[in-house]
Amino acid sequence: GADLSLYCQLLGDDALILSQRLIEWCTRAPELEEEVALANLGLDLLGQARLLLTRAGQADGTGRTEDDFAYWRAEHEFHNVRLVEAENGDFGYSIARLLVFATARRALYLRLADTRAELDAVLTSVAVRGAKELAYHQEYAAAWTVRLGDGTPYSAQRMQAGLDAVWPLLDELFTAHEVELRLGVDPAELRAGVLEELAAVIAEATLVVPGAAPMARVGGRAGREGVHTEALGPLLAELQCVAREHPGATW
Amino acid sequence: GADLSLYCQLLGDDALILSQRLIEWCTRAPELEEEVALANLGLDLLGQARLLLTRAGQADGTGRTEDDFAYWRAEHEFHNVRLVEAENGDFGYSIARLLVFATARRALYLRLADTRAELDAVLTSVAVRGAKELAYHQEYAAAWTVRLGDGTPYSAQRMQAGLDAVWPLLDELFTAHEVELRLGVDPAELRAGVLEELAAVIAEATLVVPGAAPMARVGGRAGREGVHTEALGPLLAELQCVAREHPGATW
Amino acid sequence: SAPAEHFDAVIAAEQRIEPRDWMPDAYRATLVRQIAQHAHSEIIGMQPEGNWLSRAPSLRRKAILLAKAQDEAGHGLYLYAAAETLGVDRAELTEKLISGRQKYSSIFNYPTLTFADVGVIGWLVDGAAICNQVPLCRCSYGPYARAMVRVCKEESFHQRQGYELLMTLMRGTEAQRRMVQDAVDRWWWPSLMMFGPPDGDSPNTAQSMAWRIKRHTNDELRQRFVDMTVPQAEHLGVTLPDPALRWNEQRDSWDFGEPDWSELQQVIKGQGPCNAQRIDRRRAAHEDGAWVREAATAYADKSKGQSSE
Amino acid sequence: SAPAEHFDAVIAAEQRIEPRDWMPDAYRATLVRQIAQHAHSEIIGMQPEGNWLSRAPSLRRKAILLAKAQDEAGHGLYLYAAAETLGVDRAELTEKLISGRQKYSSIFNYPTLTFADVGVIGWLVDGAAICNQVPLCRCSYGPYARAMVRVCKEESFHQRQGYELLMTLMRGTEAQRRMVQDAVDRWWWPSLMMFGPPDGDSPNTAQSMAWRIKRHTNDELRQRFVDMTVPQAEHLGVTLPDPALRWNEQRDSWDFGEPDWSELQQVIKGQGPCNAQRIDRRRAAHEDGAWVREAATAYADKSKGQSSE
Repeated sequence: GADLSLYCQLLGDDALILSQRLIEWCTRAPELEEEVALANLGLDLLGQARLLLTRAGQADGTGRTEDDFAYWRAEHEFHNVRLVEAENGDFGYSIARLLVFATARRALYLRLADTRAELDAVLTSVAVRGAKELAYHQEYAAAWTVRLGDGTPYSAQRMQAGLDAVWPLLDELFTAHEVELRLGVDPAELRAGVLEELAAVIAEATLVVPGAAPMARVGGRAGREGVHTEALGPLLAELQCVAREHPGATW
Repeated sequence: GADLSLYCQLLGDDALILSQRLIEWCTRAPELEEEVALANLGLDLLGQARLLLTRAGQADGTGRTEDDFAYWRAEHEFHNVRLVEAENGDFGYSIARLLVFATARRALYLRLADTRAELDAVLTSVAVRGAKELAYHQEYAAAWTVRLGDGTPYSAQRMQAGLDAVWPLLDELFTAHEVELRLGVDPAELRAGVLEELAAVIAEATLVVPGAAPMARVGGRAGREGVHTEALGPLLAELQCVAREHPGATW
Repeated sequence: SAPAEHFDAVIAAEQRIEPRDWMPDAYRATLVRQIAQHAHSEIIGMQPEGNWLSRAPSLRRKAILLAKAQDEAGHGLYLYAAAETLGVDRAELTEKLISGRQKYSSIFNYPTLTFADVGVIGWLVDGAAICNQVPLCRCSYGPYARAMVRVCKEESFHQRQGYELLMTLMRGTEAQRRMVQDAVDRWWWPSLMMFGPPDGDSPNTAQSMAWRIKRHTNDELRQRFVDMTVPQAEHLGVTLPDPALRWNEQRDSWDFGEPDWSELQQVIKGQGPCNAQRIDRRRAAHEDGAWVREAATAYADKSKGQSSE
Repeated sequence: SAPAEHFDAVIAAEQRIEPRDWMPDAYRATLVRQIAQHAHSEIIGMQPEGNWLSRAPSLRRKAILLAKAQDEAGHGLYLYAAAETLGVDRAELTEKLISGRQKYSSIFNYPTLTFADVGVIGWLVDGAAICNQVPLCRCSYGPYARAMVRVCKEESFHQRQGYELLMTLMRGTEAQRRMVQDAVDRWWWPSLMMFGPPDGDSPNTAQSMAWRIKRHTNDELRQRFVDMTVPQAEHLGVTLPDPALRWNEQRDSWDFGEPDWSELQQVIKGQGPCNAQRIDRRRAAHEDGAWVREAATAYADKSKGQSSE
């Protein structure tokens, strides 16, 4: 139904937009091994996005394809959290965001993968596979958080700055959109567990869990409701420009 | 006729694309006075572009508007030289480009403003006004070239690096497109005078005239022939994205 | 004392205090803070609209927007110059801005999400600024008052341009009209909050009014703005997102609802959607430009040395 | 001497030289230069196609392109590892690349201007690379030969994907077909130049062939590429931009025109359309990442210290 479709868009948009940000690291990573790893992470998220958006178009009966969702929606029709659209910043910021996202999304997928409370068989299978992929993302981000946090004084400072800058965007991951409440998958229930996992990594990295308050919403609305930051517009313009230059073309 | 239209596009595209690059300095300039000045330069060039592109649409009888040219052509239909599309780089690079462009374009406008050899009355009037505006651009860029070149050792190094990086793109300004030859306005005739003016500024800045050879063309083609660098595509995607999202809309 | 009496007399006579006149320390400090905040707002205020400069959907709109950005940088220059007459310098104020020790108007901590936001900022945000600023043209401090005359003239031009853009969009496609309504929905309440907290929570108002810096209370100005704006919204054909909005015959004014002061508090405390981004951009421009300013200084020093030889 | 005899015998027997074997200094230097240049080409070669990653017009094509970029980074890794068996290290080679002391394939100094370029690079550039590289799978130096086996397998996969993209575009809209033809026009001659100068101007070929590093001359490989590609172009429906191209019954091969070697010389000398940009990007990545690599080293040293305590 429409609810399932919208829920798949929420999750699919998160994966699509973060994958687009990871792609920007390509040819800019600090080491060749990181080129390979970041491309790999981007590919995993892109794969999840494709499955979720395809499912969204089936579930609501519109038959929209993954490309219809990715290339032909306007900015306010994207439902991703603001966390994933923020510009990459430095490697420390990107790692901090990845750590937060992978930890939270894996927790969510693990819950969705529980077939006893199955919403949708397709979604369950995406979640099962996605949780495995995200376990690697989480490990990768945690390993770098620790290396940077417990590396040089300079790297510790940048890693801490990355965490501090990401932290205000954490809240939105645990703030239920109405469709999540209707489907009985309130992400607020994941908050405590995710924060605990994050705190453990940050402690190992000899850093401090940031105390920053959540970023304000705009008249109560934020990414899930289509009210984004100024970072999303240019990202979408780039993502969509070729497809839109050739309406109706097949690639 | 078609030749006049194309010639107006050559000049109009140069002005439009450089104006778009100058706009990127807005809120990023080193000092508030520079915010005002760079916006002013951008406005002048944008104004020239609008007049020239409007004239292009009249001259070939298609009735295309300035916005048809700016927003609805594909990259290979833009005729600007590669010089104006390069990314801004630092302030030194932007000043070096501005110096080169303003000096060359003013020389060209002064020649077009000579009514004894009038191609087109509208073009003449654009050139008369444009030459005055570019005199200020040239002065502004020359003053900064001297300040940076004869400022600190660091600024001298960056200003020299800016000139060195811009120099390979100089040649295209003096390489005639076939339409220029047909209209009898071969820019090659301006080369010696422009280089002399540039050399005088560079000497005053206590810097060295770069010896860099021209940037290679691609199978003989370059910006004027619609073969650009990788910098133009993203610039156009940004420039055109809103207009193209709303085909047929009026703003 | 004689200077203090002179100061009081000038204020009472509705004349202007000038830079060389004696003034109370608190008067000076209040003005420095207010003028600096105002100057910072002009400079930071370039960012939300500047966000659309590269994407403006017609060359005419691009030129209008670029001219506006240029005006705002100019306003910043006048206002910093006015602040400098009080014995501070621009570099010091810039440092305070980028280190977060001085504020700018919180309205600029909201994002601009469509090109319609450009129009709505012109209409509502510049409109609210004008309500705040017109009385400042009669401010007791001469340099500030004179700067405001110039600023207000240009602001009202910007406001008319913003409204004209919105009129064009409302006559346009369904998508354009939707953009306008959405932008109004997002900017209406923040605009009302530009007038500051309710009078009961604004302890400095009385002193500022006594000094003839301020002429009206926050709530008076807010009401004036609402009364001015509601008919414009009707003419435009947009709905203001306030179910409590209704005409009050007795007051001969519009009643309106209470803004979400808790959201404003978040934004003031630095947690708005764009606080970090705005300051980061300004800081980056300042830091990236340091070598350029140093070079200019070094060159000026050399030239001075040569000319005095 | 015994080791030299062993070396000659291994070469003559078409067997493999391994890292611990004795080898002539010139053999080692030739291999280091060639493998490093090859590795650099993989890494720099990520840029022209990487330019379209964010703009790929379908998610499927985006995934294919991203997987290809990942493969290229992987090829760079194998090849640097092969070079390291000869006693150099990757950091040193990277320094040589970004300071311009070592080259990479000049083909990557041309810009990618449309999404069709992605397909044409797969078809022509990867195709030419495969012609060059397949014989290297039998190269006399073991680690290089083994790396090439892996690389060639993936390259031919990329080539097929490129060709498939072009087939799709040629079946598409008029604009898509135009894009393909335009990309072919721009990439054809640079692809032919990938095989290096004509045999008469390639003084090192003979020695490389004697050492069984190289198996065929530049002109032999170029001819093989042309013969392979012309029928593919016909099948695709594009025109190769060479009026001299015609079937030669006697040679049982295609005759073709002379590339513009002066343009190639410009590009080799550093004046290509993208030379500065490619090196700048690689240098920026290296410099921006320095603090990350330092942190990783510092952390590894600490961990080692702790585990040995």
